[in-house]
Amino acid sequence: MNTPPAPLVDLGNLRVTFRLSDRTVPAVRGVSLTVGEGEAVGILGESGSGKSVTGRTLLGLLRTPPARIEVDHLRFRGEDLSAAVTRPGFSGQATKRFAMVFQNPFTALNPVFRIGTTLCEVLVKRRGMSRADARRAAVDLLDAVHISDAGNRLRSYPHEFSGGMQQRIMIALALALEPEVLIADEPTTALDVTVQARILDLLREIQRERRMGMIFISHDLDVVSEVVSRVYVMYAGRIVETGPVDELSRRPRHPYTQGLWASAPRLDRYKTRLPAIPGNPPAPGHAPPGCAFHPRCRLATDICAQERPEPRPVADGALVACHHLDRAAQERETV
Amino acid sequence: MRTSELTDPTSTAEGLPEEEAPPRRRAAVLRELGWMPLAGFAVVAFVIVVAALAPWIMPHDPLVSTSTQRFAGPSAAHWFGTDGYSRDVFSRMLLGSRVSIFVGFVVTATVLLVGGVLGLVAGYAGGLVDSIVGRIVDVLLAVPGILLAIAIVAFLGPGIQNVCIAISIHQLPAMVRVVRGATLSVRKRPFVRAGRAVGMGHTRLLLRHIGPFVLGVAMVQATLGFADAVLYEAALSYLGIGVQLPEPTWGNMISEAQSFLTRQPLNAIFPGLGLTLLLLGVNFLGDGLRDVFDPEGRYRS
Amino acid sequence: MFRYIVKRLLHTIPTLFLLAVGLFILVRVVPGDPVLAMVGENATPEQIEGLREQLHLNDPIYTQFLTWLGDLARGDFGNSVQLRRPVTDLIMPRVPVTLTLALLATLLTVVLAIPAGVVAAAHKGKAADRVALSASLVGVSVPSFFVGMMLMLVFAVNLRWFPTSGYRPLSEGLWTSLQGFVLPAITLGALYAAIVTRMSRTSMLEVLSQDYVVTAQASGFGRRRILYRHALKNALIPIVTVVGLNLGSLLGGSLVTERVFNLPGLGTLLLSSIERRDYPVIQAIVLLVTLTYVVINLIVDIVYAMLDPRVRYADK
Amino acid sequence: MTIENAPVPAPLAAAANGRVPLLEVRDLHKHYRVHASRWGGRAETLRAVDGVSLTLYRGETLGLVGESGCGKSSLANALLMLDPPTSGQVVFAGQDLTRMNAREMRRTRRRLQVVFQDPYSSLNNRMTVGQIVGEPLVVHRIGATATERRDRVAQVLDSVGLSARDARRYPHEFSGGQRQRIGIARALVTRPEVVVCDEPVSALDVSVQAQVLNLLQDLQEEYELSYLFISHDLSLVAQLVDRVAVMYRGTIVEQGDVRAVFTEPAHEYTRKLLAAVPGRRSRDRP
Repeated sequence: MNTPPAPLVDLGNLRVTFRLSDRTVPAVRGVSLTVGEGEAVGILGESGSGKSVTGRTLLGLLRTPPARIEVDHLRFRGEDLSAAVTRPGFSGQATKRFAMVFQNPFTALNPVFRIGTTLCEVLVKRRGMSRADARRAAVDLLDAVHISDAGNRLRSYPHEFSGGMQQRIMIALALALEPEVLIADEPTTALDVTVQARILDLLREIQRERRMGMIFISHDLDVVSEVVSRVYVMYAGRIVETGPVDELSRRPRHPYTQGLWASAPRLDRYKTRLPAIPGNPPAPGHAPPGCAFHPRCRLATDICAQERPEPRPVADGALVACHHLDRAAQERETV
Repeated sequence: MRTSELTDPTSTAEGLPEEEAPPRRRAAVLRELGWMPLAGFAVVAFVIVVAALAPWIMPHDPLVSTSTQRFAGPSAAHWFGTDGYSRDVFSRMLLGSRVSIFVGFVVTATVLLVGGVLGLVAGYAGGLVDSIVGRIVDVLLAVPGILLAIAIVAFLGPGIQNVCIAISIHQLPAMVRVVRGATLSVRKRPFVRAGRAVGMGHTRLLLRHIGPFVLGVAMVQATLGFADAVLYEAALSYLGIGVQLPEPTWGNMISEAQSFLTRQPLNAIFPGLGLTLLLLGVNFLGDGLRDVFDPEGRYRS
Repeated sequence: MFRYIVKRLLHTIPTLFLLAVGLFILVRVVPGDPVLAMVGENATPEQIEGLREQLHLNDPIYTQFLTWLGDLARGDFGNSVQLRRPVTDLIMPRVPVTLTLALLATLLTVVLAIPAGVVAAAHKGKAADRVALSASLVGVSVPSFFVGMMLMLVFAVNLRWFPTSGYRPLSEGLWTSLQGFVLPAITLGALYAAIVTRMSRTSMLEVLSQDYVVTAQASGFGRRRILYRHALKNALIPIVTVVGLNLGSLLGGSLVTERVFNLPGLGTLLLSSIERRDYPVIQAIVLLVTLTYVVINLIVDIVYAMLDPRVRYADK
Repeated sequence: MTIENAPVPAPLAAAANGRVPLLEVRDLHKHYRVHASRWGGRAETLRAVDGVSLTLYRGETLGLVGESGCGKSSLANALLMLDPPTSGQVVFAGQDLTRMNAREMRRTRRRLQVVFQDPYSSLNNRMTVGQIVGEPLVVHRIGATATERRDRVAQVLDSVGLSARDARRYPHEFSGGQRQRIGIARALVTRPEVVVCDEPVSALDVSVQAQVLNLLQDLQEEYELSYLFISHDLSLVAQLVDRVAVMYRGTIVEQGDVRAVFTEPAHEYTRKLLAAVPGRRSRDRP
């Protein structure tokens, strides 16, 4: 009867608001998530859903102001970081635990530094290694991300690598911090399919071997499901559904998730019409009241426009925020 | 106007990730600009009005002695005092402002017209036309700063007409470059390709689609060019190779006053402050325009 | 690298050639007879004919041009018409004055303006930024000859800290010589410092908005390290270019400053030659300064290419 | 390898039977000269499009897939004469576009239109939607009066799912998906026969992508269009096209009926592409 161990990351009710010159824009309106030891979770959402802002908050990359961060709690292995995350300068603390891989490797590496310089700087300054140790460690890191001839490649500049290779270097750079959680923000969106497949393999391999936590942010369920075991679906700054990836892909419960799955083109269907969700995802700051999805929802009733649905537990530790769960489940059966 | 586009750099700079940045509103841009361009505009407008009305509002004849006292300090009769020939400094400054404004407008209009057309054509046509224009620009740019203007005046001789020619030639390459650069970059924008794909002719593309985008950038450059022209005219006149005495300009007034700097420094200070104020006004205005038309500073020269 | 330099060199040759043609033509299109203008109204026909001979004006135009070019190539700029001395003798003693002035002003720019621009960018929107921006806006708006005169009035005439004008050669001692350059250097440097400050600020701000700055943040580096190591190196590449190019413009600007402080540099020689209509001297000074400027541009281009490791594919 | 000497799969041969070729690309080349580095270096020839032959039949959708840098965009630009090809022919309705003079080409553009990838920058955001969509009518002198043109704009806006009222608004007031509808309306207003769709939905959100794809399918019927649909997304292509051509390093390595190519790929590269599609390996969605 012992209590389960505290999760690696436990974030409760994150809200991020941007104060622009003429108005305030709520980008994240209440996100709670947990990442277990060695667990990979995905955040899935369309543009403007707040998924990237969530990732950047955890790394302390948002400038405050204009951003204002509020949380009910943020715990890292039980350690309380609730106050720290809302303050400027969190990145110093954050990067002892989190590291990030960005969407665009072409611009994320400093063009005037050799990649050896970039890697060694992190190892020397953040991990306190000697220059010689750092060099050896840098070679090991490049080996770990499967860049051959690592010793010589350290002397190259970023532009001398292909996009896929640059993303591998970014991953090596993230690993140099020995993070406990790797945050990958659309890490393969800028890459070709064949390159994407190899990078996804690499991320999965590294995450499993090192038993790291991982938060994988993407707009593509198929990509996410290659790497993670649990998914959070975001819409207009909130999480609308969460659950194990298999469950979620086989039995989506929220009408938005259902619609998203159905409207994604698939390789095994030819020359068909896609059941599209009408309307557009709201821009940040323009989310309708109640359930933000209601104007596009086929099940919406009056209550959806007035009252925000609370996340309710359904089978297998999945949560869904919808007023019409039963009808959604029924309709799914008949689809 | 770029401000409405999704990839507005100012929003991302404020910390919103690009894809989640909302478009910035035009009103917000204007508010951020603040009072500076307005103040600049007010100053420039004031000087223009004064220059236009100078012959009617001058209290004294600026060309002849109207006082019994040389180098007199400010007084009720002579607001800015008198100079070495006991002429009224205030009246001379009013008359001098006409030269500054005249040269400013003539040069700006010439450069905008000639440089704008050359830049637009070179940037749009490319190929041989671009090479020829580019070569001319290279040659003009090979002579540094004010030396080109001095050299041209040296050979053409002094006088307001030659000053205008010299300064226009000096400014031409910058305008051509800026307009050419803007044209090139607009020409590559997808909406221009879309226009070609729809079947538009060159004239329509240039006038309806490329021109309006380039015009903003050209106006910014022209405003800065106005300041430059005022400054160069003053400098040439100060050096004694521009507008010749006894016709007063702020530049040659300063030059004249320098010999008697210890005796009456105000004779140099008043025209100097006049120039500074006018130039500040134009630069304030230009800065404001630049923030609106070229927020990323891509076409600065 | 070598190939690039050669290519860049070859590119400047037509520019210089066209410039020489331009200068040659200018003298010949001067309103009125240049010879008359040079020797004055009261000259005898013999004098005029002599000068025509001396200037090879009786030869066919292309022969004149080729002769002139050939002389130039040998470093022979001809003789001053009025002073009856080789132009080279007139120019050479004045070069150090102009060069010293330009270099001192550049030094001032580098020492003051680059840090000012970087600090302003680092504190965008804050007090330091506003001060730097306002100062630079004033700097580009005040005519340099007026600045010079005011400096002279305050520091030379009233406070007597520096000489009002004149030039003391290095032989009279380094400090004595330098003292005479302080006010002119500040005068000349002010305008360019203003330009470089703005430029540095813009360049730094642009770099600070790049993704790799976020990467550095995500690596947990402090603000200082990000600013002065990661961002500065990128920002410096365009700044070095601007400073280099400004050194050339400073040569032009120094012509005016010399007049304010009555320094015996190329500028004062140029102005007095203009008054005397001494065309060979004018031609020589314009050519010399331009040549220097072109060489500086060349060096700046090469330095720029060396600083920036990125290989650019032919986008021209 | 070009289509002539590639093995023609049975379904293609059947499809070609009795159908009218509308747009034929014959042995098209597009070469660029590039310099190896900023230091000068020897100029090399980049064969972006290296001998491509394609046929688009009336009423069908032909897909062109490939990864970035394979030359598919160069091919689109070359066959639309936006960036004229180095050699080869583009025969549209019996006429060779590469031999046309500027005037003839401009007139032909009325029948050969394009939808661009980026719905943000492909619209001039200083013009109203009405001006943008109506401009091709003005250029091609279609419609005698302004009223007539306005009616035609309203009609085409209606068929892409916008309203006539939207004609007075500016592009920045619309979302990405709606802007792409404006782009489609502009392409359709002259009643073209062929529309080249260059990655038309890759900049859009998934939930909006489907709407635009469905719209393109509806419009194909309504306007009797033939599409050349260029994309990097194999799933999307499967959904939409009749036949597909796979492009790799400037050449077409395989083409044929989309189901045949995707289920039994003949070329090594096609197999590699299909294997890399995410979700294929770990997913078993119903």
